[in-house]
Amino acid sequence: MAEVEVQTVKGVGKHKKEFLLPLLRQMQLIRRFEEKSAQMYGLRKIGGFCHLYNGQEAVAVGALSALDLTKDYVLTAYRDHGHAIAAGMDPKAVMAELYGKITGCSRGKGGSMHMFDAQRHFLGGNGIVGAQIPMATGVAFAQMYRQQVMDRKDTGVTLCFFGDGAIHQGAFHESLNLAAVWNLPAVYIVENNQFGMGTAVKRVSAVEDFEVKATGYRMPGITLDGMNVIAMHDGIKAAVAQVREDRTPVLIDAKTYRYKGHSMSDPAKYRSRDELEAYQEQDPILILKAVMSDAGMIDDEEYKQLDDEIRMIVQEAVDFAESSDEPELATMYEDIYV
Amino acid sequence: MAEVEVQTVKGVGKHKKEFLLPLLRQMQLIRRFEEKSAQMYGLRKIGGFCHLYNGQEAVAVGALSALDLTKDYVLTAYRDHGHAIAAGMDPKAVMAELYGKITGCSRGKGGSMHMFDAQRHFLGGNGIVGAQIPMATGVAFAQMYRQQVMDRKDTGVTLCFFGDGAIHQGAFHESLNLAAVWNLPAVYIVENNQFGMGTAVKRVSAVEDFEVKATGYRMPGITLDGMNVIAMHDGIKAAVAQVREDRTPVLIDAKTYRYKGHSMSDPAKYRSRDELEAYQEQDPILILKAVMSDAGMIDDEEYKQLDDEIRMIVQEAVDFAESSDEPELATMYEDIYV
Amino acid sequence: MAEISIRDALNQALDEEMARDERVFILGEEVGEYNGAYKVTRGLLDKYGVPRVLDTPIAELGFTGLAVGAATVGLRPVVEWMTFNFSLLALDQVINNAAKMRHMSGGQLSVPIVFRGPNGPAEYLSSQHSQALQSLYVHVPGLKVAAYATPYDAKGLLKTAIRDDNPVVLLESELAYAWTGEVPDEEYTIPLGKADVKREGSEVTLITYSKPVRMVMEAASELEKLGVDAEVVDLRSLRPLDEEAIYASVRKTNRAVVVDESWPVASFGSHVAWLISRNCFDMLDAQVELVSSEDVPMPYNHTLELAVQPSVEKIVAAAKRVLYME
Amino acid sequence: MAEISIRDALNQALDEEMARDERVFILGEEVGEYNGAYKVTRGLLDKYGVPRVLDTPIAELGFTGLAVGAATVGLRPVVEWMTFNFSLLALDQVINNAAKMRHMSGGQLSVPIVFRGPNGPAEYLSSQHSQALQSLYVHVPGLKVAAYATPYDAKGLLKTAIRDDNPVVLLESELAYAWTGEVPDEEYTIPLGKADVKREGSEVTLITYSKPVRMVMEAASELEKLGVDAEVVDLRSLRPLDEEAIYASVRKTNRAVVVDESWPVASFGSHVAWLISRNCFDMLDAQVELVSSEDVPMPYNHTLELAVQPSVEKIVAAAKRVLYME
Ligand SMILES: Cc1ncc(C[n+]2csc(CCOP(=O)(O)OP(=O)(O)O)c2C)c(N)n1
Ligand SMILES: Cc1ncc(C[n+]2csc(CCOP(=O)(O)OP(=O)(O)O)c2C)c(N)n1
Ligand SMILES: [Mg+2]
Ligand SMILES: [Mg+2]
Repeated sequence: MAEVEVQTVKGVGKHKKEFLLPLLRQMQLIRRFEEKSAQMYGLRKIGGFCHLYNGQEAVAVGALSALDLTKDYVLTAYRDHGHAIAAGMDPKAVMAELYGKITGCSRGKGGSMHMFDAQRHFLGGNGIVGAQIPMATGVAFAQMYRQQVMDRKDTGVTLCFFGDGAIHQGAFHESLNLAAVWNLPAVYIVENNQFGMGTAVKRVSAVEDFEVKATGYRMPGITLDGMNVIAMHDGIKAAVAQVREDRTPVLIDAKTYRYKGHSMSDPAKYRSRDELEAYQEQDPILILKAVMSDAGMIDDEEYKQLDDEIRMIVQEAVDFAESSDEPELATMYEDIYV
Repeated sequence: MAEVEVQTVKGVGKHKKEFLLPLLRQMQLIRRFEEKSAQMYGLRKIGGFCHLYNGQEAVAVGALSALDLTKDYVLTAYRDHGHAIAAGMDPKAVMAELYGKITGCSRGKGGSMHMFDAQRHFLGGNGIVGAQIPMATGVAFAQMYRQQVMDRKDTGVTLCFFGDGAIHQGAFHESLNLAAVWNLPAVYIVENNQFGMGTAVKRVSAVEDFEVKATGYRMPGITLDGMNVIAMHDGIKAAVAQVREDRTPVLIDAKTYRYKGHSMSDPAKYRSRDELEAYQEQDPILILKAVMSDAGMIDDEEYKQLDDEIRMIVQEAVDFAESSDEPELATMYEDIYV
Repeated sequence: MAEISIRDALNQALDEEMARDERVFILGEEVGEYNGAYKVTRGLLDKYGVPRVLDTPIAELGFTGLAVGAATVGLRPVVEWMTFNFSLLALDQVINNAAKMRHMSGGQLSVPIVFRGPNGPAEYLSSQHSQALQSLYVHVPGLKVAAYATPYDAKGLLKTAIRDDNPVVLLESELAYAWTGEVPDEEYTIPLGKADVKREGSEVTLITYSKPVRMVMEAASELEKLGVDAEVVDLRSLRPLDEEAIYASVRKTNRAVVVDESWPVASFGSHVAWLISRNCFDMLDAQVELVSSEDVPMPYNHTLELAVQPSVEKIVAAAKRVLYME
Repeated sequence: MAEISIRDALNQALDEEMARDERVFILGEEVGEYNGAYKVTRGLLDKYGVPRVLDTPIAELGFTGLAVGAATVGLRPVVEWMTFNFSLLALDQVINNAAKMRHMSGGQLSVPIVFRGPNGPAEYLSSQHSQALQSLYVHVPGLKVAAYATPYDAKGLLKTAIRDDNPVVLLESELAYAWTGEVPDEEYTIPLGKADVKREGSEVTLITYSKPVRMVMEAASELEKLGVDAEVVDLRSLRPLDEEAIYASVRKTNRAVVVDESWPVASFGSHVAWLISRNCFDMLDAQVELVSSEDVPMPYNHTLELAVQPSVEKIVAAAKRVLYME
């Protein structure tokens, strides 16, 4: 079988502290936010399916830091807290949504799986595996259309995240062909965290490295180290630049790992402690902290300070959610038709 | 883009007259049957969508001659008269079905798009583009299952035909992955006649040669000359032997051409006369006749005699259909539940 | 007023709306170079070019979802499904995305999109190609659904649907595309949610929509010959539904027959029949009858295929039942 | 008799039928190594191994269609959809292939297959994950549809469905899997098409099926406190439908309330309400009421999500309306 090369980066690469610190901050914010989500779920403040992002932070943060969200767009699946925060959404609005409060970004209608921020070009948060792929292709289509028909200087691209489980959906196949045929500026990113619920990739997939699928759609395929935020950023940055320029799509396989169960109700017995620990040793936050520290960009004190700030932000999000109002009953008839 | 090698055969290859004459006969029968179908459609004896097979005869005849239909199965789409006849169905039952008579193979319920012969392992005749692909995968699954669970010496394979238009359906993608993961004895054959209705392959497909898609499913991909019945037979024979042995699937791109419009109502203005004529010069029947004649296996007189016989068979089919009864009204409630 | 076909009325509506708003575009199988499987989009590719008219691969889920995505960021797609039979492949994108995006985003997104194409039985097509699938769509909050049986209604409703900021499903009929009727020269639209009384009458209300309208009008003429004065209500809009128009008619006639070419069970037709039964309970002089297709898949044989569907005879018979005429 | 949960009753049914017939196999997402998302298939992979229990990729259209194909050549698949919400992706294979293969082949093929999984609202899941989609299935001739609210019914109906030579859709409920009840030790089956009177009464008929059965029983108790003697009919089988059982009850009570957690429009519930309205016209002392979900997508917020669904209060109120008690 095709052997793929996983693009990664050693050290801090060409980056400066001013650039890397915000990445560290965002990953740390997502991590702490998710820890708090788990805690609040345990206290039954949050209900339903709640899919945490711990371990995968480098993917969303690395990728979204390569975008310009005044013109680019992002869509993802139900494991969306991390992307929402990486897109710059206020943790308050995200936490309030988890609480189902009227101050939540989706007015308490969406919950964990359906974070949205239209202004920040963050279009969800889709609960049907693979269903965001055609939609994202349509957003990229609109970017092509605007450029061609409305004569705007729209050079935006659309990032579409989905899991290794989603790749076997017909929606993936139909979308990639459409994107290739119509030259759409779409960046398809498989967050290959090795499992779809309890199912390891190799048990349900003819191939384990998804970049090989790109050939079937006359597209470049790239494999990135999804545990390394710098590798993710650099890889997506290059891909986005190419797509912005050429207006043709690309498929990216980001190798990553999720630390928690699939959702809050999954004890994740289908994998070994050893496997989990091996990945935790290459934790995206630890890696970035280590290389920054090696490069003299951060020390333990600064990191602690940053973490303290972040804990405060997360606590404020909880306080906000706690003190927010429940939606009125009449809102059940709202937000259906324009 | 990937350059593919189209496997073909010059001359009669290693074959004898006893083998080739029946192939010629079947192709000729299909051709004459379709000519008659068109004529009867013109006389309004047949209605609805009626998709003729003229030009593609080598694909069905070459492929099915490589099977053992006591254990193998065949499924195809709505352009199914040719496959039905190549599977050994009585032209009478096929013509009566076109007439909607109770003596039709599907009791007048199915019509042109839904020929079935369960005993001959010919499972239709599907009108939804691509919908036979998962079903055929399931038939191949049953063959694997019988072998593994029911301890039968079932070494059957399943042939699934579909058009170049069907390949962009999610059903194709989902099925091929399943067949690869579960090691199913399925032979997927794209009848690549260059058009899906009025749409040329390249207008809607990222790639023009479909064997390149096989890699994404860890499957062999083979391209065959679908205008040459010997090449089709030899290619499918080899593929089937391999699948019978290895119990793993294969994808075949058979390059062919349809002479008529998509269905009876299509004037086919989307292609040039020149293009059509160029293909008609490599007509599958003419090619086989020519190489057989070069090899001294047939002369004009024998061919004429064969054609006369076939015309008679086709006329008998029409007579049968004409003289058959309409289904009784009460049959509308039949054939729904067992 | 010009006398034109439904096909041309739809074509005019598309043309006018595309000219009016550059965000409107059309996509579907064969809508471009082939001018549409049923020629509804004739000439539009020539006039507007790619990407305003797009031939798609045969990938209903993909191109429907693509259109939903494009709509969420401001375009106004018109999706042509070659027939509704194939739309089942796209249903997830319609029900789970188009109908719910606004809701799940707490009102942030809207999905201004039209899904249209021929629905319901055609001729000699057997069971996969001859299905009236509106009940599946009308069931779903978040969608609007409308249907037409005259060129006037077709043009006015399609224009309105394109301008609507919600997903609208429009039911057409292959066999009705050639039907002709008068259409004004000046621009007009028809609001969604307004039924149209196609024939006034006082003794029995016949309620229908889409292609059966014509058959119901014929049945009304037959009933007239029997001395019965029937009112024909063409719903035009299934969701939102003009309940008031239905009840106003039933208040007058005290008897109702619903005609719907769907299968009967859990159909839009049986729903309307229940609405009347419930909301006009004290006014009804007879049970509400439903004339639907038989509860069977469509056979290919033409005699059977006609026997399976509603007919003038069946409608007249149902009217007679509610009039206690037999 | 043992007291077991619906989950375990289903598990027993699967186990017994797999032991009885080697053609029976189970496929779906997480049904194997994970023992089922809702643990209905617990232990079966260990006991029967691959390929009798198969974890599928997330490819509903593909694996559903695969099962349909396998059924046409003699296997007897049990397809688990992780939830019915995802089955929309597979609908084409169910409606166009499973329901029609026998018909299109003039009776040559049969499709002995079961489609099952949780349907209807669960908790805190928002609108894509909390839909009661039975109306889409029950609409379609060629399918059978059944539902259960007790372990006894669950086991008996699932066993029957597996032995049936037609495609059968079985509606389960995530929130009801843990409900317990008595199940005989000896083997039994329950025929499809037979309703069950879960509570006898004489003054009003409450008709329902699936998870709402329990709520309707509570409503009947509430009504008893108000001096009203309600009969509860659990349909169990939606297609075929035991119309006679419904009419027999309504003949007795002259009043009916249908309770269905579907959306109201073109729903199975409104269909049953119309059937009663039509076929019991002369017997009804009041309009037939329908208690359905509100006609809105399901919100995440729990208070709203409960308010959207049928409730004991709403059922009691509807019963009072048909009894003219307010
Ligand atoms: C169409 C569909 N089928 C099944 C599910 C249930 N489900 C939710 S998440 C999931 C696994 C998805 O795995 P993957 O795509 O790898 O994403 P990850 O959870 O690993 O981020 C499944 C099967 C669903 N939501 N949608
Ligand atoms: C799902 C679906 N979409 C659309 C159609 C309408 N349709 C029938 S045949 C066809 C073209 C198919 O082309 P191809 O697969 O190349 O087969 P060919 O007709 O060339 O044999 C289309 C679009 C259909 N039957 N099913
Ligand atoms: Mg995953
Ligand atoms: Mg073709």
